[in-house]
Amino acid sequence: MLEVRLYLAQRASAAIMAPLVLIHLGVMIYTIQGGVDAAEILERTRGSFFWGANYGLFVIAVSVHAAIGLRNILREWLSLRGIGLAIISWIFFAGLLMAGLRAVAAVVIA
Amino acid sequence: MKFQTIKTDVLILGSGGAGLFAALHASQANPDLDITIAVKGLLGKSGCTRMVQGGYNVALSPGDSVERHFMDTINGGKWLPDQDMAMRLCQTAVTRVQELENELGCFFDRNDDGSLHHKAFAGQTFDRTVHKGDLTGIEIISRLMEQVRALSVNMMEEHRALALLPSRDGEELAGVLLVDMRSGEFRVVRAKTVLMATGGGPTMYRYHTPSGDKSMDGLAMALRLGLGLRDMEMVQFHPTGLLAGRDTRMTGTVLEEGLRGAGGHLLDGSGERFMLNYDDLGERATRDIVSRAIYAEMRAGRTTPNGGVYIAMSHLGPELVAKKFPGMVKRCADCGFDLAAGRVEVVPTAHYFMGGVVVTADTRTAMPGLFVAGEDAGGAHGANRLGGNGVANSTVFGGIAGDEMALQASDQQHWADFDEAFVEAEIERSLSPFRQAAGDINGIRDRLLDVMWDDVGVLRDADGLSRAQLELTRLKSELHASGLADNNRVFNLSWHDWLNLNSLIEVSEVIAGAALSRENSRGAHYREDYPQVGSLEESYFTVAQSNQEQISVERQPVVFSIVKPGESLI
Amino acid sequence: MPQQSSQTILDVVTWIQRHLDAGLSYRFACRVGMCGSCAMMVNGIPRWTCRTHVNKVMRDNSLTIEPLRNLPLIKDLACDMSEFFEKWTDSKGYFQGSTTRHDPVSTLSPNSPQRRVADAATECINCAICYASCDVVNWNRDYLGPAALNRAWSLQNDERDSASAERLSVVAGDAGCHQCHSQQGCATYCPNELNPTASIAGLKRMVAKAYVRGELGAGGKGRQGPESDA
Amino acid sequence: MKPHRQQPLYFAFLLHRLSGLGLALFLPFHFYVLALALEGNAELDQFLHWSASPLVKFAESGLVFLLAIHLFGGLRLLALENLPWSNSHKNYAAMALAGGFFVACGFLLRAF
Ligand SMILES: Cc1cc2nc3c(=O)[nH]c(=O)nc-3n(C[C@H](O)[C@H](O)[C@H](O)COP(=O)(O)OP(=O)(O)OC[C@H]3O[C@@H](n4cnc5c(N)ncnc54)[C@H](O)[C@@H]3O)c2cc1C
Ligand code: HEM
Ligand code: SF4
Ligand code: F3S
Ligand code: FES
Repeated sequence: MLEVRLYLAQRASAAIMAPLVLIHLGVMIYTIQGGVDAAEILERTRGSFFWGANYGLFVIAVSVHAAIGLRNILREWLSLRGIGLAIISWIFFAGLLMAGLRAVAAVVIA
Repeated sequence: MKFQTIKTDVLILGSGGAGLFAALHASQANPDLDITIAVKGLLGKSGCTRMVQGGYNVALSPGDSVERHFMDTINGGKWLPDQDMAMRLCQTAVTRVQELENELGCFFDRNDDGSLHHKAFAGQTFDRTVHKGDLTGIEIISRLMEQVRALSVNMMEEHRALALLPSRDGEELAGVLLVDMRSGEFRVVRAKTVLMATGGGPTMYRYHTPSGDKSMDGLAMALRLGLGLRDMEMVQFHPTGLLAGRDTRMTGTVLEEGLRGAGGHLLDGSGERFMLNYDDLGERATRDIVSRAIYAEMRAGRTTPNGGVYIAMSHLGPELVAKKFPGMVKRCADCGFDLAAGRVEVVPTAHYFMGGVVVTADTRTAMPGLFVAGEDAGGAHGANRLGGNGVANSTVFGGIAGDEMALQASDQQHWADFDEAFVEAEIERSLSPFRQAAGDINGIRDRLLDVMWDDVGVLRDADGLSRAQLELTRLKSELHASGLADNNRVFNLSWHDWLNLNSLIEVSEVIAGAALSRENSRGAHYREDYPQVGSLEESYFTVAQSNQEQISVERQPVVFSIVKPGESLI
Repeated sequence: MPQQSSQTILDVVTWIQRHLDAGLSYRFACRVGMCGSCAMMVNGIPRWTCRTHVNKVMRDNSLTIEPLRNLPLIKDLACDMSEFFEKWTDSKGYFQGSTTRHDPVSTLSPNSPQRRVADAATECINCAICYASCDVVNWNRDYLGPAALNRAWSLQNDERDSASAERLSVVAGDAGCHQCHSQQGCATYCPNELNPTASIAGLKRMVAKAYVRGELGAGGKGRQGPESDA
Repeated sequence: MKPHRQQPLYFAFLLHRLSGLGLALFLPFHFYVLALALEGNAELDQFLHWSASPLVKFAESGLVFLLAIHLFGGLRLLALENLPWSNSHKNYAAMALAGGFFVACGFLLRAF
């Protein structure tokens, strides 16, 4: 059953990310011209519920998604199994989630 | 020589339709039985049941009847079939097809309204052949194989049966000597009951259809045990085998009957149609007539580069041919031929062996404990097997054998003792090629294929048959003086080639002997010196037996237990 | 080695056994593409050797013939196919009906969408070519593999079968359909042009639906991955 | 590479995996940089300044490429798994790759 859950979580997170990433890519290409500076970015994002939700959701989804993806790779390419595999995947998930949420906080809240 | 001994309740040799059905039924009848299947190839992947294309005869469609199926079988077999067996075949085919569908999960082709589709097959007065496209055998054997692999039976794959072992007192069967082909080790399996379902297979002819693992081992073993073999002259030839040169295993494989039915033309080497010179139906005449006509053309030298004739379909329109026979077109293309637009060389090819061990309708033999079913058993088809009755035969009687063996093995308390010296002698016999200097096995094989094709083939006469007997005797002693170029017993195919040849030559001698003994022409057996059918009322079948290396053939009158010539059940 | 106009890889192997190396081990039976016994790696690609013409695969006048990948070797060119078939059984790749031999054959339209799906996946000759072409099989020795899952999918669409819930929980197990990454070697090389990728995708959908509805059994008795709970 | 892997859809698989891996390794770094904003705009600006160098821009468009092909490839897989079967997956895989190039080039062009 574990694999079913992981599979569904990975596909669901992928489906969530798809539009977010499309937006992100669009915005990036749009804003990059002439260089970006911090103020510009932060002006757009600070205090914006839209961007907060957007990035927040992305961070959660990507942490789930990438941790599961990495788990598959570690298992298949490095033959990691059992508890070791679980620990690494969870650490990656938690690390990514924390770093991500911190970044969101940085660009949205402060 | 050391050998391992194993004990089991039910031992089955072969995993075609007969072997697998026996395992399934024995296990269903008594799940506590210890069942072992030993097979020369992989379980379910060897043998001819897989190769069935056309389909399965069964009287299931409205308007058809078991009696009609029976009458077609008797007429097709030229009144030689054992009528009790034929009746059992036609009756049980009905339950067997329902079993295949409902319990095993086969799904045969349907009409649009969801009812079973029945197609026409040559020699039958009703459309009664159920099928799955033109790959019926794959459907049947795959479903069977899945079921059997899911049972807890012992599988001895790539184990070749070498000898049937009588009990010390010779009153019953004690077991079977086998060699594990993968390791070269010998094993004796002691069993309360043994089914021999190794599937005959006339692969001693230059051109033949059966799978490469079939080499008449079963009949050779039965012969050595002293059992009677009936109808041994009856070798069915399929008129259109692919001809692609001597050095390819594709040569001899079947090109579908439907090609002729759909209007394909047979052309001699110069491109002329010839079938109308032999029969008003032309290419649509029955298998035996077309085979004889092609054989006659070949003998007259009007042949293609490889020595056969052509089949041409292109006049029907290449697109149509490609659409109607995709499997055949693809298969020919894989071999480098364009069936749809070009010509393909064909030749009659040995297809099926009607002869076999004398058995009762419940698969028992003269040796208590030994059961025989499928192509190894003689009697159900007489002089000719109807297309579609082959797989019916193996699945019907395989199942019956399973039921019977379960009954006997459940009751029987003892395992008979075998004779160690007998086993030692059989092992020695099989190892003899390792003691000889390397010989020309390929040359012996070639000569066997040629002599059987030329002199014991589609057209026969006394001179040719006697010539063949002499050559077969020579070949036998040459083989026995020939050794192998590789002395490792592990998965040594050359050793098994040697053993195959040994079985084939032994059975070929019987075929030639029986053919010489039948002085008339019936079904698959055609004597140019005795072209008459002979009196139906006085029909006889041949029974061959081996006594001290001598083959004797006697004639026994056919018992018309259900219908007499001139009568009919319908 | 003499070249002939009609010559398959199996013929080449046979010729070598008959003329050069009498001890050479390989396997075949039907010689016409029906038994699936003769598969080998030909120039690195898994193929049915009895139906592969030499001209089609010859590169620079040379051929490399090796035993099938992903299966234990017995000797030379012959592999042990046991695990392939054990997985077939483990994935409940066999029919369980609800009627018997004493009942009439079911009346079922051959044209219903479900029947077509079941039929499309049925002409498998268990040659293990797909199994050899799939890297996941190599990376995860428990993976049931394309052929077994393809069979399971066919059965899941057979309305006469009565074991679909059980089978679904097995193929949803840790060695089941979710291990497939759609590499599609199976569908690319299957000599019968079957499409295990599509079958496995179908199973994934079916499992997802059952999971969402809470209908998925607890994994059945089938193969468990090495880390059933991580 | 082993011959059995030399078929378009295996390449698609490999590309998807490697791009996913690349993204997964890059993402923590990306988050770190953004978090610099917490320490004040100056640091972030410093970084963004550094990232204005052509080399870095080039590398970044590589990442955009990875993201784009992973996105399109992922959409292909979602379609494969959830929509009725299509026989055009080789084309879709090629389109995903082309789309990735397209987006990355767009990024690169605008970046300079
Ligand atoms: C190309 C072709 C097409 C056919 N088409 C049709 C058709 O359309 N309709 C029809 O009704 N019939 C058809 N037949 C005939 C039909 O296939 C056979 O009648 C039937 O399958 C025989 O079944 P069996 O179980 O007796 O033997 P098989 O299925 O041949 O099985 C024999 C088994 O015995 C094993 N074996 C052999 N020797 C040994 C040994 N020494 N030790 C252990 N095991 C051994 C083999 O490996 C194999 O597993 C066709 C035959 C061929 C060749
Ligand atoms: C943009 C939307 C995305 C979509 C639609 C998407 C889709 C997918 C899909 C369907 C898979 C499964 C492949 C398989 O197992 O067969 C996958 C795997 C993976 N994804 Fe994503 N993904 C997206 C974004 C990301 C991002 C941003 C990352 C990294 C941070 C990422 C990292 C991975 C990794 C590492 C894998 C594992 C690859 C493998 O197992 O082969 N993905 N992705
Ligand atoms: S799915 Fe195709 S490749 Fe795989 S075992 Fe079946 S026939 Fe062979
Ligand atoms: S090759 Fe393997 S990864 Fe899936 S699509 Fe086929 S089973
Ligand atoms: S020998 Fe049977 S498939 Fe090749």
